[in-house]
Amino acid sequence: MLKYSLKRLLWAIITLWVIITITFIIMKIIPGNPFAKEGPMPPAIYNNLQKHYNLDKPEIVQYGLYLKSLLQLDFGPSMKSKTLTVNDYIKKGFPVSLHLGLQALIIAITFGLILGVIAALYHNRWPDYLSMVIAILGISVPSFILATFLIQYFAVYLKVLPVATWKSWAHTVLPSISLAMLPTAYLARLMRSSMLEVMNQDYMLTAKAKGLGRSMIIIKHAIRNAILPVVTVLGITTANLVTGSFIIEHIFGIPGMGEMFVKSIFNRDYSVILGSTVFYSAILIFLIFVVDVAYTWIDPRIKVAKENI
Amino acid sequence: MPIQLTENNNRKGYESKTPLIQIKELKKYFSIDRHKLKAVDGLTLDIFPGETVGLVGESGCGKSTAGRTIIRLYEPTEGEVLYNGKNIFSNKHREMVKIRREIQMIFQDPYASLNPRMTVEEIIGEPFAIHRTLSGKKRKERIKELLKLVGLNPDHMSRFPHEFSGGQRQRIGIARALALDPKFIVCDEPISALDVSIQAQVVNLLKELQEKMGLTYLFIAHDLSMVKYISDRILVMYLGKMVELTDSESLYDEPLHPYTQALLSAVPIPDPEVKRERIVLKGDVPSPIAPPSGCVFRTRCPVAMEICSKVEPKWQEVKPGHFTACHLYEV
Amino acid sequence: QTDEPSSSPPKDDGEKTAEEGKEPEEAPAERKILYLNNNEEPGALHPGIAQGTHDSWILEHAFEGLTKKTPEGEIVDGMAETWDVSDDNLTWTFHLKDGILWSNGDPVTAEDFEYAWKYALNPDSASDYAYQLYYLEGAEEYNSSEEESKFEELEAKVGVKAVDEKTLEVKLAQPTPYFLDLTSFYTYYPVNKKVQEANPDWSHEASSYVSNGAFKLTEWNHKESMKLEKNENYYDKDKIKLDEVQFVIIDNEDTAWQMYQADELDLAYPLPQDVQGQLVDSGNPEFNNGPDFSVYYYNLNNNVKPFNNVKVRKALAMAIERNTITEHVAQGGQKPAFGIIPPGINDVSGDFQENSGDLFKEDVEEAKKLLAEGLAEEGMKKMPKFTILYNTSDGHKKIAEAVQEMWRKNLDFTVELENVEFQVKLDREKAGDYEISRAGWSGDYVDPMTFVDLWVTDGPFNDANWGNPEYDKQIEIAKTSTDQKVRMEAMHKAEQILMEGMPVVPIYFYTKPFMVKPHVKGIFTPINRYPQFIYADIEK
Amino acid sequence: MEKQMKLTEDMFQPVTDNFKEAEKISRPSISYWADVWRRLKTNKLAMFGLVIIILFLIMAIIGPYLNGYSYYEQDFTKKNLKPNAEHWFGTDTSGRDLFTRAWYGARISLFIGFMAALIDFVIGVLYGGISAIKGGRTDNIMMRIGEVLYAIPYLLMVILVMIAMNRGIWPIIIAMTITGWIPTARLVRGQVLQLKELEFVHAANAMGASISWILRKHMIPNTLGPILVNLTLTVPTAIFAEATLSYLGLGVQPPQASWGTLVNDALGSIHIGNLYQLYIPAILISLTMLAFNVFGDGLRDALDPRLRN
Amino acid sequence: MEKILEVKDLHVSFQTYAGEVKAVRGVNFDIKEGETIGIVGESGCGKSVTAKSIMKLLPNNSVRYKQGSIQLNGRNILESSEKEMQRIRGKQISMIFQDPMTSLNPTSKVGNQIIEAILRHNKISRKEAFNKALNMLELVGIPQPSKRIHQYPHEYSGGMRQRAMIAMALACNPRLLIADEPTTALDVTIQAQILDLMKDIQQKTGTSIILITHDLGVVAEICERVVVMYAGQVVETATVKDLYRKPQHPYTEGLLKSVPKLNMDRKQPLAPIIGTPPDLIDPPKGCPFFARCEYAMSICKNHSPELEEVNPGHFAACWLHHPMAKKVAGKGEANANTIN
Ligand SMILES: Nc1ncnc2c1ncn2[C@@H]1O[C@H](COP(=O)(O)OP(=O)(O)OP(=O)(O)O)[C@@H](O)[C@H]1O
Ligand SMILES: Nc1ncnc2c1ncn2[C@@H]1O[C@H](COP(=O)(O)OP(=O)(O)OP(=O)(O)O)[C@@H](O)[C@H]1O
Ligand SMILES: [Mg+2]
Ligand SMILES: [Mg+2]
Repeated sequence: MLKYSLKRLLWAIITLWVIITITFIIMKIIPGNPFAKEGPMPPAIYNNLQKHYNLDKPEIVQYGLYLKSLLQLDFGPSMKSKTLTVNDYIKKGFPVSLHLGLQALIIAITFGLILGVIAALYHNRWPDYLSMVIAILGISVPSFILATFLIQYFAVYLKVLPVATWKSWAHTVLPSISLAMLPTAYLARLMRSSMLEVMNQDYMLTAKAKGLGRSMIIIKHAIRNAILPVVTVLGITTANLVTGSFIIEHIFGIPGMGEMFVKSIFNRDYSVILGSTVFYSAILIFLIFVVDVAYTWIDPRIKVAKENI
Repeated sequence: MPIQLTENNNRKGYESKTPLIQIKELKKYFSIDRHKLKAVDGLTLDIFPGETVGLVGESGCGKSTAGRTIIRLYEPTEGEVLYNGKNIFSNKHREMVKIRREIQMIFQDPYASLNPRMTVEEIIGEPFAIHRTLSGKKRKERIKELLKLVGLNPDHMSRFPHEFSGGQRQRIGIARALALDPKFIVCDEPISALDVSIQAQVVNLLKELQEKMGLTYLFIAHDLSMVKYISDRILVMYLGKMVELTDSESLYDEPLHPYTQALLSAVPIPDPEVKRERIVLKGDVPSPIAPPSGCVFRTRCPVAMEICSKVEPKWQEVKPGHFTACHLYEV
Repeated sequence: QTDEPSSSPPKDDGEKTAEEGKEPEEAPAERKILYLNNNEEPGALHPGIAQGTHDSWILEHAFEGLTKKTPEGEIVDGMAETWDVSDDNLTWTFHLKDGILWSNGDPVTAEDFEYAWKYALNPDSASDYAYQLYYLEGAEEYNSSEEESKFEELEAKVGVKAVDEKTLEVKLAQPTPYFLDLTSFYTYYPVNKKVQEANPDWSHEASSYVSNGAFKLTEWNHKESMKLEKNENYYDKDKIKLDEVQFVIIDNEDTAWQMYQADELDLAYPLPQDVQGQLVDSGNPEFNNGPDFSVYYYNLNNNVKPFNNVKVRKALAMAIERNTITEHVAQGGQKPAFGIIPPGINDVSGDFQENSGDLFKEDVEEAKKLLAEGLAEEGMKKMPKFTILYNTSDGHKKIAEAVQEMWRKNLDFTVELENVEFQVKLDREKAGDYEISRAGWSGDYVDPMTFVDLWVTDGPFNDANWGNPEYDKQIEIAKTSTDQKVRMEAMHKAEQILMEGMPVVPIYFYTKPFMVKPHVKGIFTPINRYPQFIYADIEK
Repeated sequence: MEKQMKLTEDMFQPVTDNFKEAEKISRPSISYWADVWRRLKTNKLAMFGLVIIILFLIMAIIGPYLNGYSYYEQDFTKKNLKPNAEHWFGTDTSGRDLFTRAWYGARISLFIGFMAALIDFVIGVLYGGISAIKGGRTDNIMMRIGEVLYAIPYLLMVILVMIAMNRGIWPIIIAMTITGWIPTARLVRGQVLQLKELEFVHAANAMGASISWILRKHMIPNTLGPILVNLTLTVPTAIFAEATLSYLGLGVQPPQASWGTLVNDALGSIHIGNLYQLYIPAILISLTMLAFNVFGDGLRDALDPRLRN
Repeated sequence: MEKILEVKDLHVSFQTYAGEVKAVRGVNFDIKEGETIGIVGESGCGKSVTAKSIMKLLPNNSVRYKQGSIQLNGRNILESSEKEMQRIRGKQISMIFQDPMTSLNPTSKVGNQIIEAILRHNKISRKEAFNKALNMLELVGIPQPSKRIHQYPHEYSGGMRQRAMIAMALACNPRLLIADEPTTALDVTIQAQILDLMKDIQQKTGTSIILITHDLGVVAEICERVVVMYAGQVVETATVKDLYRKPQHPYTEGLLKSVPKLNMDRKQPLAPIIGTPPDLIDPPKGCPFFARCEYAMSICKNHSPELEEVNPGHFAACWLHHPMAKKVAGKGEANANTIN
């Protein structure tokens, strides 16, 4: 296990490096400049800014400097904010996004699984259709609409919840729901199909033959076997959720990290682009690793070492 | 340990003929979690034209692996297989495709080996399509012929495998194997999945075809009564190793190896009044990842001796044309 | 203490909403709190390196320059009690007030000003707005120096000097009639030298923040919220009624508007476009709409055929129905622009813009004729394919769509639209890689010069790549003369020349529509600033 | 009843022609696809989905011409009209006819949806299939590449594509598929890894079939079930991705309309009460989602051999 | 001895697209306490359906119990509710499924799967259940049970898995054990072990066993009575000895003949039964074996024979046993003689 983890770590570093390099190249190819500004920009000002952020150096040097500071876990300064460094962005934003993401994840897993299981149990009967309609609604309303509607109804009209910002638990309710909707629906669909698969397995019949009740069979035998694809998907989903969603954070004024991913790109804030990419990739790679380990835990037949993807 | 060879394990009376297939020291290891699983560990055998060699052994002892490696579905770990004197493993892809016309395989599970989403016509026509030999009307004619040959109604060409019974499916598989006029067919448990009456149908068919077309079979099974019936010679394997080889009569009349003896005694006889003394083997087949030291069978052998755990028995010709690897027969 | 997680505010906020948003009454001494929204996390709350509205709105309330503006827009004494100007209008001497203190109790000295201005000009500071100080002697040389070895020498030559604690002497490179206006701009604010030297990052957190204005920053949860509290050290503190100003940082007009509706905010600005449209005609007493010192226009790239042809340019300008755009698309009560200088600047007599009048007319028939002629002159049969470049935003998109449709209807050609990110648009404009681009300009100081300056030949913001020697001459006159009459006349002329050449197509003059709760009094809107709350009060 | 039957001697005469009936297969012969179609037909919900999809496709073609308005003509005197006899879906904030725009939008959205799905399908199947069949090192590296691609900021790549290709529908489709094929490829790979060990694939190998032959003739038909379901999810997902890109300003260029831009443009209507502007495209999107999902579910069931008899 | 289970005229059908699959069409048999009976027949003849009907484990949405009854201790199982069935399953009747690979839950430890069954039917603590499970594993001859009990199914070999299945089935001392092809997936040496084990356990616990198989050898080894099924019907029942000595139905005879004897001449072809069983969607009106029968008579085509006692305790459903058939045969062709 240890050896395996080390091997994975090595791969992770290589993968990260490739990701950084490609991102760096793309970033430099696309037009746009972090310092462009509406209004007069005398050359002196522009030069000073370039120099200040090392952008006057050849690109290969910039790349080297960046890698070097990365090795010291320093993501560098933001080119848009003179106050916060990229590390500050992450330090400040990640706990918030993590909180929101986990809350959404809990909602998504709970409801997704319940809906999926119910749908499979009542395959092609009304609970199946009902769960499908709920899931479809989840998928078919884009989160920016859903969020706006939720605010309008619960905060502006009913005034039972605050509109936006991130202050108390009440503030987290609407964004969590908006964020959870899509993964809930997705997990529900996924769970349904894998449950249908599992329900046809021979060992379900064995369990029934033992005289177990329906709910016992489902809890003890079906779910664990059906959850594997869900877990696979959860790796990427979790990575996406805990690193924040731009749209949700934008609408709810949440000081998370999602904004940084999108805005930095629009602003051509190079160090933030790279920083968020590295951070996201690291989390993604880590979670994929966790998923692989979880596989062995869920299904003892799967050997960690075989699953080296 | 190199296996002691006596004339390449040949059957008496065959010495003068040229073998169609010569298997030499064939080994196939799988690596699992950095362990070596020795699925086939040293197989040496000549197969002569027109002969049927039976390959028996418990489940998991490496029969299928042997069969598949011989036709190069797997790349071997070691050893060679000569087909008409040429090592097939050194062939390039192009030459291999040519050889694949002459060597065919019939698979264990008649349903699994037929693509459920192809019609019978497509399935039997697939070899022609891959090798671009026949096409259009001619192909259709040939498919019809083949269907008739294996006793199926040519009108059923446009049907799907799931519309056939088990025996019929196995016949489709046989028809496919025969499509390119092969010389050698590996039959990997072609009857195990079938029930008795259909087994008999298929075996009859195979024998009939052999007579008509001079086919050579490697017949893999674990049902000894059927193997005995169809084979000229029988090779018994245990845990990847050769255990005993002789012609089928002598194997049944005087099995030498304790494993063979147990195997034979375990075959249930469909006659309640014949009560045979059964040798029930203790324990399970050891894991091929960590085979026992010395003789691999010793952990279950009713007559194991001290030496068995230390020294691997030699492969030797105990009687003319009757080979075995057991310390009981070592001089 | 600002690093503390936001555990205390949530409570009262939660209750606030529960109480239908009435301002918290449980505050012991009836603290007067104003709830506001700043669109974005300030990039820097340091006067020297601040870079935009989101920073300046806070700075304007936390700092005070040598001068300040009254609600009526007059420039009055700020930190400086009095000032003298030399005859050649080049040397200004400011005398600071007595008893002016930093929020940490330090006295504000002339040195703090000198230090602050030189800090901004230091190339190492990489200040975006350092050019605002280029009016000083030697400032541009210092700021544009590339050799670090020369910094000290150049710095010494910059025309600002603390003669003593209370006296600041400023030498200008050339006479600048609107210099006094500039001294109220944030780049000219002082910085506490002691604090800065002890902790260069003092402006990063509220805990170390020191300012000299009416309010002090007491809480800054980055990207989340900010709190300003009344600065008890402020010399004019009696005029300050508010105890506290709480900012949330929300970059979404829709959400901000919803918060306003849910009584979580006292002031909503900017408003969603559709909402503006409804409010403009609604007579809602909470609705305010002040003038804005900005113009919305389209750049025509004069280097690209057929926009090099003045007739084509004019035709394009004349075929736009500005009323439709302001009434139905922008919907903020904006004023159609037939010139480039927005209303709100005093001429010698009256308003500059009013005196200019409409410098051209909308006339579809004429436009058609001009277009045909222009194209013929350029040897073209019809309008070639071209694109309007605009930065991604719904508002710009809708206007571009309307313009596209008007040109299609009136001039019978189809223009394409292309939106890109702001940074890209700016880059492409600079590189001349566009045909038509949307642009806007907000005056830095209240003088027509801040607008007409833009189109001098090869000027740094002349993205239209237009040039006219006569125009340049008028600008030169206006820049060097100290006689307001001469200056204004020159600038009127310049504007006429500009509209004659039509390198840019003005669309409208911005307004500043915002909503304020009725219990908030005393908000005022200087023409080139966000709504100011320095003298605001809450009356319930 | 046999007891009462009158038995005669000649009834006990031996017969010999009885064997003729031996090989008779009395089950009606029905081909795989006919069977799939038959099962699909009995699934009312799936048929409902199919009908909607077809209906929308037809409307996308003819809808924009039905009431004589164009999708771009603005008439500010008629802005924000509720649905009426003149304007069946009302007008938007610029006085454009929403019925025409909605179906014009359907054209773009559905095109994007179908094309994105198709491209995902082709690349995903090829990539995943080859990766799985080749196995070993090739597989490892191919999957890593996918991982890297997935981790590179999506928006950055979108922007890169838009720059490389100018704006238009194709860049959007490519932007959508640039990472969209990765999940499909992973799915196909998983399936093929399983199938690869099936006997009929070995059989084809034993006959000397090439990789492309095996992929074409054996893998694809047998993974079609999950792939098709995945595809039916991809279509609506792509429609949404376009909506989100529109939200970020990277969607189709005005005055063209897609459902995404329509929703986006109407977002402000939530404050001023012309909600129909939002509802109409939202309902169209939801219906499409629903249609594809129920159809996908039906197809899944119809293709699942275990559910067939 | 007391009959513990009596299946009377059982008809089971499945609703499918092609129509109704009449999988079981009037099956009668019974089993006494401590008895082992075998059900044999070709693939698809309805053996598993019969067995699953006894447990009521057939898929609810397509199965139809058309007719007949299954009496367990005098109670008709077919009329029991699902709740009652849950109490019967595992406790009164246990079942071992064909494929040990897929019949154990791969993600649950073997021990837990057995304990679960015990806890379901006994009011005992988990600790006691654990010990019981340990005992059971030991009983079925799993070496080192205290270690094995914590392992997952995939860590067991095929034979051990099947034994674990047996342990699970026997854990609650059921009065009846249904073993549906328990050794088909195993090779002969393991099969021999399992069969020995089953015999052994029956001796110890007195459980009745229904053994379903198509391997006549297996039946011969351990059964006392045999039920031969063909196309959803019972065509013959007898004691093992009688059946193998004197099969009274051409189908049984065919089955026996198609097995090669170890001492058989290799030149001589095997004697399979020609053709395949009829499709149960549209079963023939007459004797279902008619189309494959060597001795077919005209009556067989349209009239189905009844199961009748041919010899004491030996029942067969074949027109050949009708007095008239013997008469006809006696007159001329002698083909009917062969059967006796
Ligand atoms: N592709 C593979 N990878 C790893 N191990 C394998 C592979 N194929 C077979 N083995 C292992 O090799 C050994 C021999 O397997 P093989 O299939 O040849 O047995 P067999 O004699 O054909 O058994 P059966 O009678 O059950 O078909 C077994 O332990 C099996 O688990
Ligand atoms: N769920 C089902 N739906 C429809 N038909 C079914 C179902 N289960 C079984 N059948 C049909 O019922 C008939 C009897 O099946 P059964 O499983 O009892 O056969 P079996 O005698 O156990 O055969 P095998 O030896 O292959 O296990 C077959 O024709 C089968 O196709
Ligand atoms: Mg095998
Ligand atoms: Mg069965």
